[in-house]
Amino acid sequence: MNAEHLLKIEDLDIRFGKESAEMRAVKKLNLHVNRGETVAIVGESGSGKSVTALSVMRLVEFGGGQIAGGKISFRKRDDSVIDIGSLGPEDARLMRGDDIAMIFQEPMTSLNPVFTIGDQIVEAVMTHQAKSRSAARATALETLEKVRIPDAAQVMKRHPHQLSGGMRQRVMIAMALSCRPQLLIADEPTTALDVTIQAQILRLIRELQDEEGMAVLFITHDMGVVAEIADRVVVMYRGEKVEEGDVETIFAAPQHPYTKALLGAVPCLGSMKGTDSPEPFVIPGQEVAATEVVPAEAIDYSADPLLSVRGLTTRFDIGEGLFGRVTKRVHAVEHLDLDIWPGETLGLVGESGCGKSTTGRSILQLVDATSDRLTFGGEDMTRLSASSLQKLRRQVQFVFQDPYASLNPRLTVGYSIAEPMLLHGLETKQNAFDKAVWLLEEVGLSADHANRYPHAFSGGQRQRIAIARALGTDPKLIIADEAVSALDVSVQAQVINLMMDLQKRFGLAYLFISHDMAVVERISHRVAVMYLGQIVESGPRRAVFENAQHAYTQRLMAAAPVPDPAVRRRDMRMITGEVPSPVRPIGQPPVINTMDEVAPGHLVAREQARTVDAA
Amino acid sequence: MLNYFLRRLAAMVPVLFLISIFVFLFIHALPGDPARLLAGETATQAEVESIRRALNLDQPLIWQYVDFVANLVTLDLGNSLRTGEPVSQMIARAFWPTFWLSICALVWSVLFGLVAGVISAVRRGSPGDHAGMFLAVSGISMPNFWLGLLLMQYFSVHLGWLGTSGFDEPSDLILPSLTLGAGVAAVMARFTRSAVIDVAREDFIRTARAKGLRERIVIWKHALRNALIPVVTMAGLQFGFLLGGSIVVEKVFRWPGLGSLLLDAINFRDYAVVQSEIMLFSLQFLLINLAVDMLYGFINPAIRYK
Amino acid sequence: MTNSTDPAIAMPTRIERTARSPFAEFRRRFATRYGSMAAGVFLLLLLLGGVLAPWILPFGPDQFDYKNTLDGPSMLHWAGTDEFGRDIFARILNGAKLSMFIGFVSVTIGAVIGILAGLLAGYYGGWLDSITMRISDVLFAFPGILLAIGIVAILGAGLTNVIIAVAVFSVPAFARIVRSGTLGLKESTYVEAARAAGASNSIIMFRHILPGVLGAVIVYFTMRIGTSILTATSLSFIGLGVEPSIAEWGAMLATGREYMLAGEWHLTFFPGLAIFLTVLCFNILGDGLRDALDPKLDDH
Amino acid sequence: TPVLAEDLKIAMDQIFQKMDPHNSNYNVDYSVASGVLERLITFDANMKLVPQLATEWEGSDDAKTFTFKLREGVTFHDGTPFDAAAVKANFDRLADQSQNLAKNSLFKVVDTVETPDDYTVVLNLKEPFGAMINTVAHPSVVIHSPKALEELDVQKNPVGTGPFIFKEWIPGERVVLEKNDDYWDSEWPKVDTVTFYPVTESATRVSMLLSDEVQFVHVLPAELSERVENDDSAEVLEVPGITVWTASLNMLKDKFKDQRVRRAFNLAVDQEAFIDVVYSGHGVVPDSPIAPDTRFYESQGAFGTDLEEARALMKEAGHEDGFDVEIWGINNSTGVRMLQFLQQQLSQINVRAKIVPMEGATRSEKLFSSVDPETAEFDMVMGGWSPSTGDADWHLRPVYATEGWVPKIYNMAFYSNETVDQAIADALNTGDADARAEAYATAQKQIWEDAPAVWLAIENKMAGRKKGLSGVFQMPDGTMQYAKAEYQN
Ligand SMILES: Nc1ncnc2c1ncn2[C@@H]1O[C@H](COP(=O)(O)OP(=O)(O)OP(=O)(O)O)[C@@H](O)[C@H]1O
Ligand SMILES: Nc1ncnc2c1ncn2[C@@H]1O[C@H](COP(=O)(O)OP(=O)(O)OP(=O)(O)O)[C@@H](O)[C@H]1O
Ligand SMILES: [Mg+2]
Ligand SMILES: [Mg+2]
Repeated sequence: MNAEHLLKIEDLDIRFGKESAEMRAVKKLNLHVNRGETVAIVGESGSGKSVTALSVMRLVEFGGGQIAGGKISFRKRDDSVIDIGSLGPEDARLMRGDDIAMIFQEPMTSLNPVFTIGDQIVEAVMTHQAKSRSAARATALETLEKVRIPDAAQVMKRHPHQLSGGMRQRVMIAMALSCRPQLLIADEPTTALDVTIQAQILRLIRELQDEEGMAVLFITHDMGVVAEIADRVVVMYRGEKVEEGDVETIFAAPQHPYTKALLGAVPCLGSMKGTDSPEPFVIPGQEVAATEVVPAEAIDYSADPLLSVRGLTTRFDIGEGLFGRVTKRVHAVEHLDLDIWPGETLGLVGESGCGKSTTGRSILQLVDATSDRLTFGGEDMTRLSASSLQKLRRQVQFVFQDPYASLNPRLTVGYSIAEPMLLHGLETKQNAFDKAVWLLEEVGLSADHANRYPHAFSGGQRQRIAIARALGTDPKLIIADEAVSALDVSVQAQVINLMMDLQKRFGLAYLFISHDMAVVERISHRVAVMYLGQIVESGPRRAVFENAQHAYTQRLMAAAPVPDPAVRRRDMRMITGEVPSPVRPIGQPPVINTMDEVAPGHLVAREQARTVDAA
Repeated sequence: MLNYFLRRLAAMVPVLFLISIFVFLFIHALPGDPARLLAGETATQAEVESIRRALNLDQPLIWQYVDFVANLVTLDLGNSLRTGEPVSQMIARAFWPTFWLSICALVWSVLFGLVAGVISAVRRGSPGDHAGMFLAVSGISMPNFWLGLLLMQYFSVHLGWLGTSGFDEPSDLILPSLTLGAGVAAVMARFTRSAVIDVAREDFIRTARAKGLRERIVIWKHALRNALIPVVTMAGLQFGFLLGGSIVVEKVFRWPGLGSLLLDAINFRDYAVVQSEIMLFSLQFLLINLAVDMLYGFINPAIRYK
Repeated sequence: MTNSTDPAIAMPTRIERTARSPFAEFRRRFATRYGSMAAGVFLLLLLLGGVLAPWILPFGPDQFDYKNTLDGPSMLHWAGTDEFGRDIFARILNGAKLSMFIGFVSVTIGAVIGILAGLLAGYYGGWLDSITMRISDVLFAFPGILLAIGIVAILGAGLTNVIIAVAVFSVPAFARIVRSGTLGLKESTYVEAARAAGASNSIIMFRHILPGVLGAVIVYFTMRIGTSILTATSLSFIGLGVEPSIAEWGAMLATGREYMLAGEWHLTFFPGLAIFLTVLCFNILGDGLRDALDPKLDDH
Repeated sequence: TPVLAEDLKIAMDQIFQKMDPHNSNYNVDYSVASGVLERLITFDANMKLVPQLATEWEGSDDAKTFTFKLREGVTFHDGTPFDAAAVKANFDRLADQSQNLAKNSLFKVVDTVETPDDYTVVLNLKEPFGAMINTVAHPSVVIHSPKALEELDVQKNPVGTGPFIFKEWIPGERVVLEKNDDYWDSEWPKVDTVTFYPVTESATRVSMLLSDEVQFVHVLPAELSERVENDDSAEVLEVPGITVWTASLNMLKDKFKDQRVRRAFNLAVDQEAFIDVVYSGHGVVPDSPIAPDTRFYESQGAFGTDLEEARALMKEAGHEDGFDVEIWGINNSTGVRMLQFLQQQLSQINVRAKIVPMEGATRSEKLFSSVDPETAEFDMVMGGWSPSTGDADWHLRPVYATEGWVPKIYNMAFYSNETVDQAIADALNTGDADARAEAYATAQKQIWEDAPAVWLAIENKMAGRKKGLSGVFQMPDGTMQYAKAEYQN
């Protein structure tokens, strides 16, 4: 092994399943990471990126996989080289967390639901560093603050289910970073983060690299992030490495057709400048098919909206003490107004933890929420009987931010997809199963996958399963919560095109929750920007993107990564200071924004004094 | 939560009241005449009648019920029909032996069951796992008296290490609690095993490993804590049972506890004692189950009570 | 609104490969658990042996022989004879039907009712929960022996009545177990997802929550079978013997107990062994079912 | 050999109910009390009358007046002197119906109690009662200290004249007695304390004996006797009992109105086998309605077993194909064994028996409380009777006289025969032993002839005892004595 090599993977083979039904997830993979270097692995969803990472951690065997061949070498701090593949369980354990730490792809299910956030991080710190409990607490708190968790001290006392997706992801990041490893494996670490925080995290990682010479193996599908952070790029496709090179070379002169396709599909913020309506992605090789779509109908904004929300408010109590006396409240959604017309896509963007998912869940009445008005297709949803509400849910489907947790682990994905159709009696059993398979294929999976269980899929595959499920019942509105965040851009393009195609043909409406500004720009008719539970800016996409008025919107635009290694913004300022939090003591509700109409349909919240905000 | 707790406490009063009616009716519907039983099979009818008068059993049922409730409310509980002793005194005397016995049985069996269950879960399919199953099944299919007598024959009669029976010193607890706990341990072990297997493959266990935690901690802290709900449920159930006193074990080991007291009281249709004991059991159950329910919320914070 | 009977997102062609229903999946997965299948076969054979016993054994279960009472095991009497000189092996085999019936049927009745009650209580919470759980508290608090006396006194000392008693007593335990699992699972995201997809409460309870708690139920179920076969034993221990002449394992154990100290171990040993093997097989079978319900275990 | 303590510990088979035998029907209570509270007359090991607090006694010829000469120089444990007044207080108490005492029935015939001098007591009866001496010897007819009767609750605090002083009673756990240093018979007692434990589980009782936690086990089930015998340090005591086990045949039912059927039943049942199965061979085949050790017993010759004749009799009676019967029994293990045995034996004469073991309380209600002779459901009932007075009267009258029909006493066959009733009455009308013997002989003969029950067995009374201990033994009536307990070292 070369002296600079920190990690070297040679001819790695990874398999799943019994001999009879074996699945080769990774084939003959070669890879190395140097000290202090950042290597990005990009690749098709399901191509074996996560599995590779897990085998470096020696965790793949706990998930039913096995390292079937090849060698993984790692240089320890004392310069000795170990063969990870042949470590005994105890040595493997000592290596984990200390030498190599990992941020898992699915933050929602990766935190232990019964322990507080604080305990889980403190535990990680104390395992490898000889620190007292209180010192470890301090470290944990510090790291949490670094990843910009609002009200970190208080969040330490909370349990995972009380955090938003992005917050959990940041907790995972904090946990990995607090170990101060030599090699950090980050598996899609920013899928649930809005771009401002994402930038912050990337910055933080870079700082640690500079300070401690930490190397990073960065798995992502976001070419903007790759361009921003990577030194070298490895491209994986169907379990194999198909290309490797400097980040500049890869971006400038991709060789493999897949790499080319990948870069061709990268959405780019600002590419829609000057257009009013959304457009599908141009997929290399499928240009004809993609452009030959039904021309989009103009949305009739004079008609009644499909979904109309006024004054939606959702708050969570936070209990403390032995009997959980409520002392504070999360104002997750405060007086939110929304309209969605048939056939329209409303992009909902906003800071992580600002209440986007909660908005979706409140609309579907999955959480206790209050509202002045909540109508769907003219019907008052709050007044519906349980059974009518249930029928109505056929027309509103929800793609959860966390696809893994939202799939019943005991049902095959084929059945999970067929289930909503069966529930509403839309299809006969056989037809529903057939249609499930068809939908799977539509989202880029294969019929074989229908009889597998959720745990046997990659993150991106699960996301597509969740989308397929939502499409099954012929809904009128789909609330897609970060539904494509874990997909590599080529698959993402394919899935989004499918969604847009369906929209055009059948007048589907989407509430598209996402942090990926480029994607939002591409597909939205209108955009709403959320901050601390309230809408701060909303209006036609073009107006908001090209003429952002609110300070937060502007920050978002600026922070979006650019998929071009040439324009790295290494100098971007770290945001410091108090992180605004939606948690407030009881009896101190936040001030409700006043909206000004700056242009037709373009509403902007009057800026509040910062002091009010922080109160 | 506090609210929920207080509401549950308050709800116990009507529940106990209903139980009192139910118990009263049930007991009086049972065939059997306390006067006759006290007199004995070879007594003459005249003897029986005189006993009946002495015990006020010739009064209308409704008055007997009113008496019973009045006694409950004043916590006086009345006197035993059989011995004339105050029931509260009899129960107070029998309570502690049973209490200690149940605590001992519960503690060893739950600890043992947990450990055995976790180990079998971790080594699923290994010879150790099979041995665990073997033991557990033996534990459950061995009647208490059988195990009890076996232990007594070996440790008391053959080796002479322990007293056979009775409760005079702490060491007397050993054999009965072993006997009593065997079935509980078996169920706990199987239960824990199943629950741990359920969580062992969760993502957050992988996270725990990724932190480099010792396997011990991964399993005993992260997995077990998540698996604890069914286990605590079971332990609560068993504890409730045990506190009622096991008639079989108490009989074999001549244990001066609630189980023996109940058996005698039932055999003699000693209404006052039976009723009071059942009220006590009900109260214990209500309290234990409340405690278990509250524990759920602590074990898994996602469980909410409104 | 468009006509919703006409599926909008239509499938172009029929697909060749298709998805399987959960039940078909479960069957497929169970079929690979050979140990459990073997245990199941053993139980069936035992049952069959019980049915055929009168034809294949030289002794009947009620054949008295006062010349050969309390004989130890021999070539002629494989498991020895009891105090009436009856062949214990014949009694065990003849009693198989009955004992397995008591064990299985009573627990099944209890389990079914308990599962229903526990699901409803855990899922809906509120007053339904309070009422169900308080009823189960009462049932629990009520000493089994009292109920047994009541049932036996009112309905007679029949077998069915024992079954009823055992069933009634297993209800609360099942209810609590199911309820506790339900409380946790109903907060899970996939249940929320099912609700969002428009699943009715009953679908959520039975398809999404129940399989998740079934593991614990199966474990308790298989253990409880042992307890319930022993019911007759404990009943006669406290002086509530039921249908004494019938060959039933629990009752055999109970009578054998009188002779245990006197060294006539075979009277209790063999019925005990039969119970042990049966419970063991049920447990192995149960483990197979449990594992088949847990797809994550597939790859081992 | 283990060193035996000077403490005596005894395991009894039932829990104790009352410390006052006047108000108890249970043998355990009598047994425990026997060392504390003494009677005027008591029984020796063979149920023969021997003096205790009375030195002499005699009955008038008309069996209406009974005179007792009392022992002098005796004091109660509380210092009260024992004299005629004390005896009178006790006898009056027993005879007083308003006290609702369980054993009031024994003294119902008493009219007045006279005390001509300090050491003489005279009982005047309302009507002749030839069995009065044995009644006074009944284990329940003890003499409490009159002071205690007035001041204490004797149910819990017995004060008597016996060799042991009552110390404490923890119900369900134990009764402790202490040596009485001032006992009137200065040779006794020879142990310092006596502790009684109620141990209902027989295997536990035996284990306690084997591990030397107790030195005497009262009521040793026959199955376990072998275990005790095989132990070097313990021995089995066995005496013939006076409890006669029967299956009464409900003579109000048509099928049992025919004497041939009742005889056939007796002939069909193999009593030897019954004793083997139920009592592991420790018993005697009855050859009279009462047991050999009961006073005035007269052998009638056992029925023997003769299936051929039994079948012939059934055929004669028109029941060649048998009939259905319902047999009620007791649901303890012995009872259940009896039932099963009977069921099988009767099947040999084509009688199909449904056996119904009953829980004690249920049985007592169905059989002794609410039963109406005309509508009684049972065809046969298992039961055992032991005359604690040791006199034929207290066996024949409750079980075979018309006045004994359940629910009144214990005649579960609803047997009613003038000759028998008359003979029993005659025997009571005289105090002359010979005359009584003659009357009872007539009664026994007639009853045996009529066969209102299937006589099954007289079980031997067994007990386990540590070797080296003497003076503790069980009595044929099921009680035990320990006043002369002594260790031989
Ligand atoms: N437990 C398992 N059993 C069987 N197959 C599995 C299992 N886990 C993963 N796979 C398969 O292995 C392949 C690689 O999965 P992996 O998670 O590494 O993909 P990925 O590259 O991380 O994709 P994504 O970008 O979507 O996260 C996928 O096709 C997946 O279906
Ligand atoms: N069950 C809960 N109990 C308490 N607080 C909660 C709960 N669920 C969500 N929250 C809080 O509500 C706020 C909004 O959460 P939400 O999940 O809606 O954020 P989000 O906008 O979807 O964020 P992200 O982009 O990170 O997913 C967060 O501060 C979160 O901590
Ligand atoms: Mg992945
Ligand atoms: Mg979210």
